Amino acid sequence: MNLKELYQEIILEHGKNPRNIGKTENFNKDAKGHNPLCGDSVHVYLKLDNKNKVEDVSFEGSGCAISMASASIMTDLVKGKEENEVREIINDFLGMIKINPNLKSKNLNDDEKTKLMCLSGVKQYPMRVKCATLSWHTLISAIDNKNEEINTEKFD
Amino acid sequence: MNLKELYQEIILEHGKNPRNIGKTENFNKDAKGHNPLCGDSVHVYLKLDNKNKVEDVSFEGSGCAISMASASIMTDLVKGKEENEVREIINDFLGMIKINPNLKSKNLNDDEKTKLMCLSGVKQYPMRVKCATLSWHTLISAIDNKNEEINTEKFD
Amino acid sequence: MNIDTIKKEFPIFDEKIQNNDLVYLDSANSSQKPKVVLDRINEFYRKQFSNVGRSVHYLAVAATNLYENTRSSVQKYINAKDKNEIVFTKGATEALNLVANTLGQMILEPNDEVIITELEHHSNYVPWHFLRKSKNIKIKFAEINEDGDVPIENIEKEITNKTKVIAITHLSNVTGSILPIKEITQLAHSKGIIVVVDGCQGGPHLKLDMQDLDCDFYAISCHKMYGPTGLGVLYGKKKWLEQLPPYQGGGGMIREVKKNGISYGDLPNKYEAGTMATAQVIAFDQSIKFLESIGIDNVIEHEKKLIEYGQEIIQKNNSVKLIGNPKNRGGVLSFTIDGIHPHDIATILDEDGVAIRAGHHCCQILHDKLGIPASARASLGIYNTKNDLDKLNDAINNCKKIFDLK
Amino acid sequence: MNIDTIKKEFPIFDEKIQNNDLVYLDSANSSQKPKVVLDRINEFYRKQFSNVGRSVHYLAVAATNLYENTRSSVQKYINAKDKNEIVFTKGATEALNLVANTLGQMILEPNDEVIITELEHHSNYVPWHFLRKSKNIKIKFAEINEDGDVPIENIEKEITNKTKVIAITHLSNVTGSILPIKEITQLAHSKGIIVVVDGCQGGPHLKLDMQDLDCDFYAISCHKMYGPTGLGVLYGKKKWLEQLPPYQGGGGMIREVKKNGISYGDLPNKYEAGTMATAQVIAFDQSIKFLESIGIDNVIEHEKKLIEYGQEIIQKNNSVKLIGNPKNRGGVLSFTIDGIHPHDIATILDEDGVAIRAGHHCCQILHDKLGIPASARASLGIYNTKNDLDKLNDAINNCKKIFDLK
Ligand SMILES: Cc1ncc(COP(=O)(O)O)c(C=O)c1O
Ligand SMILES: Cc1ncc(COP(=O)(O)O)c(C=O)c1O
Repeated sequence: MNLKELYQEIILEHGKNPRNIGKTENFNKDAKGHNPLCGDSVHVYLKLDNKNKVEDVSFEGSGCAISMASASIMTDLVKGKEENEVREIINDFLGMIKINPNLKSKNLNDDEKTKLMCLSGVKQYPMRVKCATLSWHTLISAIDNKNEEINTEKFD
Repeated sequence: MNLKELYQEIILEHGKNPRNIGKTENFNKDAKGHNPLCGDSVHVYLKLDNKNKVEDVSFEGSGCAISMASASIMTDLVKGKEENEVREIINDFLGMIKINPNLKSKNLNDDEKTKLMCLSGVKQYPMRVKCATLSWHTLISAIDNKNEEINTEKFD
Repeated sequence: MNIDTIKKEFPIFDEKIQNNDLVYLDSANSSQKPKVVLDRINEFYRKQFSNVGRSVHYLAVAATNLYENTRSSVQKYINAKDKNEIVFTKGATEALNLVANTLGQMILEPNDEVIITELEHHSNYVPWHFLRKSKNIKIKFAEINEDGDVPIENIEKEITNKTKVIAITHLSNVTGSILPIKEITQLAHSKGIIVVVDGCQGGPHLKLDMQDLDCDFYAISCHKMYGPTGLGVLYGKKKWLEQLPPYQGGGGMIREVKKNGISYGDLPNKYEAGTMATAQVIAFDQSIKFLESIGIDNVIEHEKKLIEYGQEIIQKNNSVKLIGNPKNRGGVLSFTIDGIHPHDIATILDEDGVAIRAGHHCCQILHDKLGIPASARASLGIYNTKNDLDKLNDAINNCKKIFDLK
Repeated sequence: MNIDTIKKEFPIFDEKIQNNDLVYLDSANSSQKPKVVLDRINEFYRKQFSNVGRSVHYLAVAATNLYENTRSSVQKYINAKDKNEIVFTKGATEALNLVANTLGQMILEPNDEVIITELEHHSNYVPWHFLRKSKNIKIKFAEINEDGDVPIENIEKEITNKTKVIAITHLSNVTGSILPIKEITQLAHSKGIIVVVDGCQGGPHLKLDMQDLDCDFYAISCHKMYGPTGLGVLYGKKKWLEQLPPYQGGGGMIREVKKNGISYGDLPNKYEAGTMATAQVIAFDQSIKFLESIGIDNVIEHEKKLIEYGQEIIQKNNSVKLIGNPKNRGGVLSFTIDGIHPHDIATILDEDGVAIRAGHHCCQILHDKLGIPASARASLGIYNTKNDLDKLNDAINNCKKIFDLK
């Protein structure tokens, strides 16, 4: 995938018209993330129901097309999934964006995998991987009820 | 002049048996000098008579052969000379040890010049020039009644 | 002056970067290095290497002389009165920390005021912030006007009888504004205020004349001035460097060391504790010679033409907004494109071989003031040509196409 | 291990120095550099140069990765737990200043005690002296015994309930004594005392295993470790580096900068303000690889044999007095000759191409204790041979002849 395709295929769609923007009503978990290098920032709001299923999820933030698209795709994908499924998806995505060639998760259907794989082109741009992963790390932090702000400088 | 000659010809004679060592009785001027690089230190004592002639001069100190020989030769040479003659000799020596090929002073006779020129070999060893000049700078300081300790790091 | 000949002196432009010719527009970040500098580093390590100042053997004496030669060259290049007013540091950042720290130890009292500007790089703000924390000094920000300039009135406004220091950049690394240091110094000195200049961008782009500027301190970053990394220069007036306390302690900066007390060496040793960046200092002499061989007036003229050209083509380009419109602009063009984040711009331009920087360029205060999280920045060096700026413009157009902008 | 092959990797030994083959016995001052390191510097500047960490263009990304690779190499080489425990500084002196300064800001209170030894280099005394002045801490000197060693009992004796820090050298640059850091750390930690190690001479000569030593901080001087000048490494346990305040302020070390406050970045950025010595860090990776290719055990064995040989011939030489007789001696032989000042020795030896150092070697406390103003020092590197020591001995004999000594 070349850069033009990376940007065009999906990022633009999400980057320009991101889904799930705003503050979920009655959210019961949330976390903030910040990428000091780019100035990207994101705030993820999560509403888990009493069976630990994601009833609703949304984000507020500002940043580059890659980080906004990634947050937008992520929130779409995890909606309706259970907490442990969400964790598994996050790990799968983080693995894919760093080293693995493909997604392996059983909690994603083929359509969902295709959507996510459009972010795989970011691999070739190591400085931008942090843009793509910011919202995902922030989501973990929200699930884990960690109060500290996620900072991309903290993880590699 | 090669190094062996430099050391042998005169320095050893003075370095090993320095003249004018000690504290001149009734000195009326003195100054201290220090070379932080080598740890050389010297204290010059001067007795000027009421016509500003050097009645007596001596030094105490410790250091390398070059600095001790230089102090020894210097004290020998300036004894009996007038203050302004001494200043002229010092300048001549400092000029010779840094750039001039020869001594030009009219206040030194040929014998005295030959004695001094044996230090000229130090030129080839720039790190050691400070050893050769320490006592001379200290003598100026004594004449000028400067109270601050002479430090070879201060002048080039 | 023939830029093609000059460009040939920089080996990196012989390389293909990802199959492209390199269009290097990130010199405000760090400049490329001419061959003479690299050859000098190599030759020194291969044929002459020794530590300086401490041993009396042949190599050490030779290295010490070479090291001190650079000090003299810098002195002449910036027209300092005394060779001992030149202190080598690891970078401009260390130089500014040295000044803030030692002024903090001796001169600044609680509630004293330091004026900086909204243009300042973090390196000329954080060290003063440390004193705000430790000594309770106050920091005041002279504001920019709508052109991104800091007119002298905006500095004058902030002066009170508590003002002890004005610390300002010579040339903004974002707006390119050149500040009237000479006039600011006159004003400051008439009120007994110390002037510290962040000369990181002044170094490579402006004439450096300490007697004319008359500032008290001037910090230079050698790697931005066609020199090696890991080296900076602090110019400080002798009266200050003599009276201020030392900054770092260690070998070489002492006079006498006893168990119950220590006395410090004289200038320049007092501020050069430990083994210095010997090879880098020695090679920096070649950077100075390189700049002298071109002539700073020629550098300034060349960059002025380029910047005017760049300004013109960028201003004509739809949806691209230049940041700042300073009266006097040095070799920096920062911009935003409506609807495209600067990091996306930089990544896409890079694909076409055009290397620019995106971010807040260590000037978060300025970006906050401008109401933008980041900007894209093209910055010039002596090796840049109009062709580079044309390629920049083409790459911007490609980028806009990807984002469906006209 | 074939020393001749290793020596060939150092270009300087192909040179004639004043018509002599170079007998370089000043490695404790600074080591010579192998070709791989010099080639790496050159290649990086010529083909890949960019500043690190701040731009997203191709060259910047590549440089950042190379820079961080060295951090990982150092981590592995010294067996640190975490890559972020490795901080690059401009030298060991800065590393020690960083530790003293930040401990002074946060941990040390007036009347607290810091124990150092009589063997310490000024770089591990002056920074603590600054705190004696500014914070009224006390400095205590653990004494050497007649062999020039500091037995652990001499440290234990100085410990009181006010002791907060023990700051000690791993290997004395004058007596060659190797200190039992592991045991000292065990003792110190059992009493909640922080251990800071000056590893300048440990770096090139000893096995570096932070998990085994368990010290809290360890300072390394890269130019003594076959690396470029202008670079040092500070190892610090994560718990300390995380909780201590920053040292220098500037670009790269911040998280958020507002007019009324600043928050700092995480490790390792927090301690790497401003543009770092990029090229030097990247080239230092080759120094580590070079040392790894030889194997530190082989280095130690080689130097041990040499030092035993050197000790033997020097001890046999009339009127020459070795300084110290440590149980465990690293690659340093310091000596005096009755009736010849060390500076005269060094000058005369230099005439025969034998480069040694004379002076107090930045250890004035030790020289005062020994009752001598200066000493002559021959120190070893991996490239030295028995032949070098024979030449040293011959040159000493020449020197004695000039001074009419037997
Ligand atoms: C034991 C010791 N400590 C500290 C230093 C200072 O190291 P640097 O000059 O590289 O900062 C040295 C070297 O001069 C040394 O030998
Ligand atoms: C205006 C300005 N000040 C300070 C700095 C810091 O310089 P250095 O990173 O070389 O210490 C820079 C460069 O990044 C700069 O552009």
